Amino acid sequence: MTMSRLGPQPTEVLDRSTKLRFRWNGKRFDGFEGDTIASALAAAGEHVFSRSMKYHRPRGILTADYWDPNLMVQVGDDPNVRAGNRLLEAGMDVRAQNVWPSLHRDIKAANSLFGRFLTAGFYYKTFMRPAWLWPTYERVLATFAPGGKIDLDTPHRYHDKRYTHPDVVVAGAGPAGIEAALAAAAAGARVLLVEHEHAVGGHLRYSSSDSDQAVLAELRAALDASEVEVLTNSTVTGRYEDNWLGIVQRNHPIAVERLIKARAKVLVAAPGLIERPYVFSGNDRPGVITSGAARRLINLWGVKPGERAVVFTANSEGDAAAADLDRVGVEIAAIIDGREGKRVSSAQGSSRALGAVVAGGNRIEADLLVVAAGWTAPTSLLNMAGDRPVHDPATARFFPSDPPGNVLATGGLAGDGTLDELRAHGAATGRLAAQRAAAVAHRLQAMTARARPVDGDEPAWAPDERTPLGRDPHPELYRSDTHGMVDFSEDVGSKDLVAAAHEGYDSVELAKRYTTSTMGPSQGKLETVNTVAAIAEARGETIAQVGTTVWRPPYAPLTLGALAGRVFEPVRVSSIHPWHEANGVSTIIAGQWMRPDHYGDPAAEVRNVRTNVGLIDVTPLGKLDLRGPDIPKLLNLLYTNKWSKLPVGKVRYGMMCAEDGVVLDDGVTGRLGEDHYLMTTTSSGAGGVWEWVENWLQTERPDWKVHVTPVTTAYVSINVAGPKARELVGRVTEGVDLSPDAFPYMEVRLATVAGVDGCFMWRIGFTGELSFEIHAPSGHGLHVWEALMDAGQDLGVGPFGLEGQRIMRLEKGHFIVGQDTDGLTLGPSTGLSPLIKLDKDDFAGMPELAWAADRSLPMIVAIQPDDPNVVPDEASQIVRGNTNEILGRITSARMSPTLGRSICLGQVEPELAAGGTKVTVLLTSGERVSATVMDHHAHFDPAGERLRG
Amino acid sequence: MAESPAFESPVVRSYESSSGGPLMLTDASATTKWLVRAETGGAAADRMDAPFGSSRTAGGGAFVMGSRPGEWIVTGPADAVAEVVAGLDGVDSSEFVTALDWTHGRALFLVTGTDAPRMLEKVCSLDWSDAMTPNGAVASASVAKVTCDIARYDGDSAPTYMIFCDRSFGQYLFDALIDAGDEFGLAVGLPNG
Amino acid sequence: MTGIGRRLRRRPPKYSAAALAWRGMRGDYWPRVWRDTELKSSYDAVVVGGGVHGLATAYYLARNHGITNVAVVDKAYLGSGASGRNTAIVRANYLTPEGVAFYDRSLQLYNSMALDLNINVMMSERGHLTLAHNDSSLRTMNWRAEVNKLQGVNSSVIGPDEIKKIAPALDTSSHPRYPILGALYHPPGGIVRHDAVVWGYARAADYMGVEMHQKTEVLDILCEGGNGPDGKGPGGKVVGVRTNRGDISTPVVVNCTAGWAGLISAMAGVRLPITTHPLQAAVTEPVKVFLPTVVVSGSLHVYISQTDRGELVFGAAVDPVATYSIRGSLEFTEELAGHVLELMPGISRMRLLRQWSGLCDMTPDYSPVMGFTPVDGFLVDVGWGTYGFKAAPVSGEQMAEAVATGRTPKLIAPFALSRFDSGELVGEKGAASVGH
Amino acid sequence: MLLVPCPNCGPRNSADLRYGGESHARPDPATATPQQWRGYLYLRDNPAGWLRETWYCRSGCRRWFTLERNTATNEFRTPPMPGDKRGGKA
Repeated sequence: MTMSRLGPQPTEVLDRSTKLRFRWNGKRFDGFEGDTIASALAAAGEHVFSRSMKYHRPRGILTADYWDPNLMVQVGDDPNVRAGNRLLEAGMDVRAQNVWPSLHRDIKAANSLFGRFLTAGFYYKTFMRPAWLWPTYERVLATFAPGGKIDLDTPHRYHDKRYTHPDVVVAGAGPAGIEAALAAAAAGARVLLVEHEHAVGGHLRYSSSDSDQAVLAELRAALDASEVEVLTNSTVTGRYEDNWLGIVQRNHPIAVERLIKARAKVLVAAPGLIERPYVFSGNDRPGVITSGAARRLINLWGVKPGERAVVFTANSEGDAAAADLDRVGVEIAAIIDGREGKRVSSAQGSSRALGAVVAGGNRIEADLLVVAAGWTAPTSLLNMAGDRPVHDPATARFFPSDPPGNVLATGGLAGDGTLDELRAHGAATGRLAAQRAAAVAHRLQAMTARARPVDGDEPAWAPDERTPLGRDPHPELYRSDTHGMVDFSEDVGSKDLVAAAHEGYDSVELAKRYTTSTMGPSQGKLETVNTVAAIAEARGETIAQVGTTVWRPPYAPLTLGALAGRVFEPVRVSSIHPWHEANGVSTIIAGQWMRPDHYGDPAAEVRNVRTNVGLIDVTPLGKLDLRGPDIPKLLNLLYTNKWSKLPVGKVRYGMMCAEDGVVLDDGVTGRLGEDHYLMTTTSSGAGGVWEWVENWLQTERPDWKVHVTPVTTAYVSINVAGPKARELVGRVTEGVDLSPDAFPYMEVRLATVAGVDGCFMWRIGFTGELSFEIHAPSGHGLHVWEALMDAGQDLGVGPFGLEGQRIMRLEKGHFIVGQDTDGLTLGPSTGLSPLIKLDKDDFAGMPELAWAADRSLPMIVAIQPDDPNVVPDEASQIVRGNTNEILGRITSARMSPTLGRSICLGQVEPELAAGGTKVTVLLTSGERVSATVMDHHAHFDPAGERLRG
Repeated sequence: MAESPAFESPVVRSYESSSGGPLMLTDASATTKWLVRAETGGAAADRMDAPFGSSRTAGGGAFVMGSRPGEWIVTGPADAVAEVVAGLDGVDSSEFVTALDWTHGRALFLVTGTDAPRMLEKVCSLDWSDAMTPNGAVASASVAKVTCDIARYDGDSAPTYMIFCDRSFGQYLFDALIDAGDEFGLAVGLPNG
Repeated sequence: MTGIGRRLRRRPPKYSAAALAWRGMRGDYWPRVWRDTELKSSYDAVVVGGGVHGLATAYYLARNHGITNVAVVDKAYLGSGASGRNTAIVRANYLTPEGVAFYDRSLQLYNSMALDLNINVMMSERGHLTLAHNDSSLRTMNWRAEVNKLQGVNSSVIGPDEIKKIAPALDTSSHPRYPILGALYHPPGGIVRHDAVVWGYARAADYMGVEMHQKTEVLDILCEGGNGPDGKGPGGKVVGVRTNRGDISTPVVVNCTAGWAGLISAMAGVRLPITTHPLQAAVTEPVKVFLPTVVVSGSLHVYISQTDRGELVFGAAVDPVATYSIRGSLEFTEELAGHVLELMPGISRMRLLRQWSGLCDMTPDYSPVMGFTPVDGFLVDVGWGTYGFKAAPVSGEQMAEAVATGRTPKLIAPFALSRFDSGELVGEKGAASVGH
Repeated sequence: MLLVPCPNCGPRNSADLRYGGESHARPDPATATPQQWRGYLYLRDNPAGWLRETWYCRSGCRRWFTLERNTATNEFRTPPMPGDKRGGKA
C-alpha cells in the first residue's frame, strides 16, 4: 500500500499553509494544521502504525477515526492516544506502542508462528508445572501487555469540572442530531449538542456530493445563529440514573480534559452508525480499510489511500467510496458486490502490505482493499438507560426496543432513509424532546423550594408521534468462507470464538470472558456484532437468539485526570492557625482539620504544663449549642448517665452509646443558662453526633422543644493548663472570680477575656492539671490566644500540641473513643459502669447495656511494663505466657515525661482486669515482656488533686 | 459586632484586590449573621416572612433568608439585624423561638457578575438558571465539597450570590472560588462589612 | 440443549502444554468444560448459586465426601454474579484470629488450586499493601500485623521508604493530603484469575458427577413442618426446590448466592441480617506493567492492582444506598479517580475503559453467615460483603463438611447465624470498611 | 446520580443526602426481649421491591424523612420524574 498526499480537496479540513513538524519513532515528519496524527503519517507514506497484542502482526489504518484499534500511539507522556482522532500539533513526539525493539523489527512477531497453539484461553491450560516456575511465566506474560508507557513523573495538570442542567442534550451532531438540536432550541429548550468528532456534520463532512455539502453549510449556519451550545471533540460517555450524563470535553482551552456532568431533562441519542469490519483471512493486513476510512482519508485530509484498489461493497457508502477512489485517481481493480452474494475470501501479501485479494476464486493484484460490509449500531447510551436493543436480520443491525421516555433515538440508530428523511426525523425528535423536557422542567420547578413559582398546569407528556424511519435491507455479512480477525485489539479471531463455543463457553458472556473478545480499548464498537455472529454460527442459532454483550460506560475512555478534576479536599483550620504556623508548629491532619501536633519537643511541652502553664488550641472539639426547655430529657436519652438536676453553671461528663451498646462518643456538657446548654463531643465525632441528635429529635421525639446548632467553629477553644493557669487566666479575664471556691472544678462561667465579650470558660481538662477551657468568639480567637501568650511570658507560658495532650491524658488514664475502644467495645468495658444508669426510663442502647451488665466483658485497664524503659508499640498483643493465645492488646502507650517510665492503656480479657495482675506483652519485635495491670486508670495523680486545685 | 478588638476574617492570606470588575469575589465574613428558629407556620414564622427557599429585605438593609424549614438567617448591618430579631419578642410566649448570633461561626463570600452562574456551576451542582434559582432564592448545597448556605440577591445590576460556610473552611473555600473564577477573569474585591 | 459438544461422562482431557500442542497441530476442539444435562427430579443436595462458593461447595462435597448426586443451579450462566465481577484479590491479613485462620486456609487452597483442578488459575502471589494515612489506621495495621503473626500469617508494618521500593508509583512524599505513613505489607496476598476459578471448579465437579444447571432459577424452596406459612420457617425442614425448569426433591439446600441471599433465604422462612448494596469496579486501558503489587487504601476507599494484561483494576467501598440495581454511577468513577491520583499522581493520563458493578450482601459485623439455620436441611453460605471471592475455596470445603457430617466445622463456628441472637458479633468491623 | 425527592428542598442529587436505611420501629426498651431488640438492630427485610427507608438531607434542609423506593428499579413512590424508567441490570 502506498498512501500519499493528494492535491487540495474541496471538503478537506487542512490548512495547507500551516506546516506542523513532529516526530514519529524519533524520525522527523511534517503534516498540516487540521491533520490527525494518522492522516499526517499516512500522507507521508507510513502504513504500519502498531503491532497486534498477541501475535505482533503489523497493523495499519482500519477505520481512520477514534475507534481505530490499530492507531493507538504514545504521544510524549500520554499513552494510548487515538492517532485517528488526535489532531496533529507541532513538536509532538509520537511513538509506536507495543513494539520491541522497533515497529518494523518486532521480535515477538515470531508468536505468529505459534498462533495455532496460542488459541484463546491457552494460558488456562498450561504453565501449571512446575508450580515454582509460574511466577517467571507470569513475568514473561506481563511483557506482552499491550498499551503505552506511563511516566510516573507526569504532573496532574489542570482539570476541572462543570455541572449543567440543559433541557435537551443531543449526543451526536450528524444531520439528524443537528436538526434535533435546532428544533428543540426553536421550541424554547436549552440545548447542549455534543459531537465526538472535531466538527459537526457527521458523515456529511466527508461526502463529496455538492448537495450534501450545501446541506452541511446550511446546518452549520443555522447552528451558529441558534442558542444551541455546541461542544465538539466531546463525548457523552455515560447515561446514569435520572438522565445524569457524563460528558468529556477534550478541547477545553484551559483544562486538559473537562468532565461535564449534565442533568438532562431529555437525552437524544444520535451517535450515527459505526462501520463494521468483515471477517476473512488477512482482514487485519495493512491495506485493508473500511469504506469510511477511505472517504475520510480522501475528503477530509487529502490522502490517497492506495494506487490499485479492490472495493468490497454491500451498501451505498461502499459505492460512494469507490467513486471517491476513482475520482482521485486510484485504479479500481475490481468491485465485489456483497449485495449480489459475492464475498472476499482473503487478503494476501507481505507481512506489511497488501499484494492481492482473493474473491470468488480469483486473485486480484491490489495494494488496497476497501470494505463496506455493514454497520454496528452503537446503542450504548440506550443500554445504559435500561434498553435491550433487538437485532433485525433484514437490516443486519440492532435497533432500540423500548428506551425510557426521556431518552430518544434518532439518525442511523433509529433507521435509514434519505438525507431529507433523516433530517425530518431529527427535527421531529427535537420537537418531541423539547415538549417532554418542558414537562420535566415544570415538575422540577414546582417541586423545588427555591425555584420561581410555576405558571399553569404541568404540560402533558407528549406522545411519540414521529414518523418512523425506514429500514434499508442489508445483507448479513459477518464472516466470509475463511476465518479472520474479530477483535483487532485483543487479537481474537473467529476461529477462537468457534473453538470457545465448542468447549462450552457458548453464551456471549462466557465466550467474551474466555477469549477476551470485546474487552480491549474499543470495547466492542467494532467487534461486538462479529463476536456474537461467530458464536451464533457455532451454535447454529441466530444473532437474536444468542443476544449481545452489555455495553457498559464509558462510551469512550476518559482520563483519570478528567474524572478526578480539580481534587476538592477541604481542610479546616482554627482562627489561631496563623500563629501556629508562625511558631514552628508541626501539624497533623485529623479528619479534615489541620491541627498542631507539637512545636518541636512534645515532652518539653508536657513538662512545661506540669510545672508552669501551657495553651492548646482545641477548636476542633465538637460543640453543639442546645436551647429549649426539653434539653434535660434529650441529654438523658443521649447519655448513659443522668442529667435532670444539672444546675446552671455546672458541667458534667457523659458517655454516649449506640443502640447496640457500643461506645459512640463522650464529652462534657455544661448548663450556661436556664434553657441553654453547650454540649461538647470528640473532634472526630462532631459531625456524626450532630446528625444522630437531629435524628433522635426529628424522628423519635419530634414533640420535644430543643434547638440544636453546631457552633464548633463559632468559638475557638483554648485550654489553659498547668499550676499557673489561674494566675494567667486571671490576668486577662474580667467579671469572673476565679478563686477555687468561687469557680470550682466542673463549673462554667461567662466572661470577658482580653476585652472580648461573650466568652465562656469551664474548669475541665484532659491533662489532669488545673485547667480553664476558654471558648472565645472565633473572630477574636487569635487575639485571645496572643493576649494569653503575652500575659504569661513571665509565667513560662508556652503552647502544647496534640501529642503533648495525648501523653498527659494517658498519664491520667483517660480513654479515647475509637483508639482505646473499638467497634465492639460495650459501655461497661470502659470501667465507667457507675455512669450507666439502668434505672432511667430510656436511653440509647439501654437494653444492650442492661444485658451487658451480666456479661463478662473485655476491660480497658491501665498497664505498666515492668521494665520502665519499654514502650510497647500500640496494638502490641497481650498473650497467655509463651503461647499464641490472645488475651488483649495495648491500645495506647507512651513514655511519660512526668513519671519517667512507660505507661499504657489496654483492653484485656476479664480474667486479667484486676489490679496487680501480671500480663505478657508481645512486642512487635517478637520479644515478650512482663507488665502489670494497675489499680486505677490514672498513672499520675489518681486522686485528681491537681486538677481540682 | 463587637467593636473592639477587630473581627479577624477567616481569609488570612493576602490577595491583590480591586474595587470593581466584571466578576468579583468579596469576603464579607465580618457581616453580622443571626440564626433564628421557630415552628413553621407559627406566628414567629409569619413575622420572619421568608418561607424556606425564599428571602426578603427588611428595614435598614437587613436580609432575611428562609434557610431551612423553620430556620432563618438574618444578616446585614448589626442594628438592622438586631431590629429584625427584636421583632420576635412579642410573639405568643407559648411558641418556642430561639435566636443566636452566628457571626463568628460562618464565613460569608459574595460572588457578583453576569458570569457568576458559569463560575458557580464549576463547583456546585445546583441549577443556576433564573427559573430554578431566581433572584431571592435561598438554598443549601455543597460548594467545592463544603456545605454552604447560598442566597441570590441581585443588586442594581449583576447577579450576586451570597455564600455562607463554616468559618473553619473559609480560607479553603475562598481559594477554591478563586480557582473556579480564574477562567472568567475573577477579581478579588476589597473586603467590606 | 445445544447441538454442540455433548459428551458422556469420562475423564476430562488433561490440560498441559503438550496437549495444547497436540490439539493445535490437529486443529481439534477441546471437549466441553462441563456437561449440559437434563434436570433430574431428585438430588441428594441442591446448591443454589453457580458462583465460586456454590461450585466449590459442590466440588468438595464430591471430592472430600463422595456426595456426587448434587445439582448446582444458577439463574444465569456460571460465574455471572459476583464471582465474575470482583477484583480478584486474595489475602489472609484479617483482624480477628478467627478471620485470619479462615482466610489463611483459603489462601492455601488457592495456592494449590492449579494442580488440584488442573487449570491455571494464575494465582499471582504478588504481595498486598494496605496503606495507612493517619495514626489511627497505622495503629489498626499494627494490630492486624500482630494478630496475623500470631496465626503464622506473613504480615508486617513497613515504612514509606520500603513502600516506595515495592511500589515506586506511590507518592510517598510528605505533601499529599493523605500522606503515606506506613503500610501493612502482606507478601502472600495477590490476585487470581476469577473466571478460571469458576471454570476450574465446574470442570472438576462435573468430572465427578455433579451437575451444573445454568438458566435454572429457583422460584421457591419447599418445606414442611415449620412454624410459618407453607411449612416454612424455624422448626421445619427442606423437602425440595421449585425452579423454572420444574420441581426437584432434595433434603438439603445450600444457599450460596450473593446479592439474592436474603430473597432465597426468605423462601425457606429464614430472616437474615443482610442489606444488599452494589459494589462497583472499573478498569483502565492497558499500559506497560508498572505496579507489581496490590495497593489498598482504607481511608481513601480504593484498591488497585495491575493485571498481567496491563490494565489497572480499581475497586472501592460498596455504594451507600441499598439497591438491587447495578447500573453503576459516574460519581463512583469520579471519586475513584480522585483517590487514585492522590496515591499515584503520575497516572492522570491513563484512561478509564469500563466500569461495572455487582451486588454485595452486607452484614452488621462485616463477617459472613455460614452453616445451619433454624430450618433443617437449609444451609447458608452468605453475607460475604466484599470478601466473597477470597473465601471461596475454604467456604466450599467447610460447607461441604457441614452438609456431609451434619455438624458445624470449627473454622466456621464463629460465623453462625445464631450470633445475631446472642449479640456476640465478630470483630472484623474494626478493620475498616475497605479491607481489600 | 439518583435524584432523591426531598420533601422540603425538592429533587436533590443523592450525594447531597445520607442514606439511613430501612425504616423500622424501635421496640420499647423497657419490655423488649433480646430477640426483639436484636431483630431491630440487625435483621432486615431487604426486599427487592418497595421499601420504606430514611434519608437525611445533609447538604440541604438537614431534615430526616422517610420515602418509599423500589430497590429493584430505584424509583421513588412519589413523585416520580415524568418519563423515566429506572434501575435494573447492567
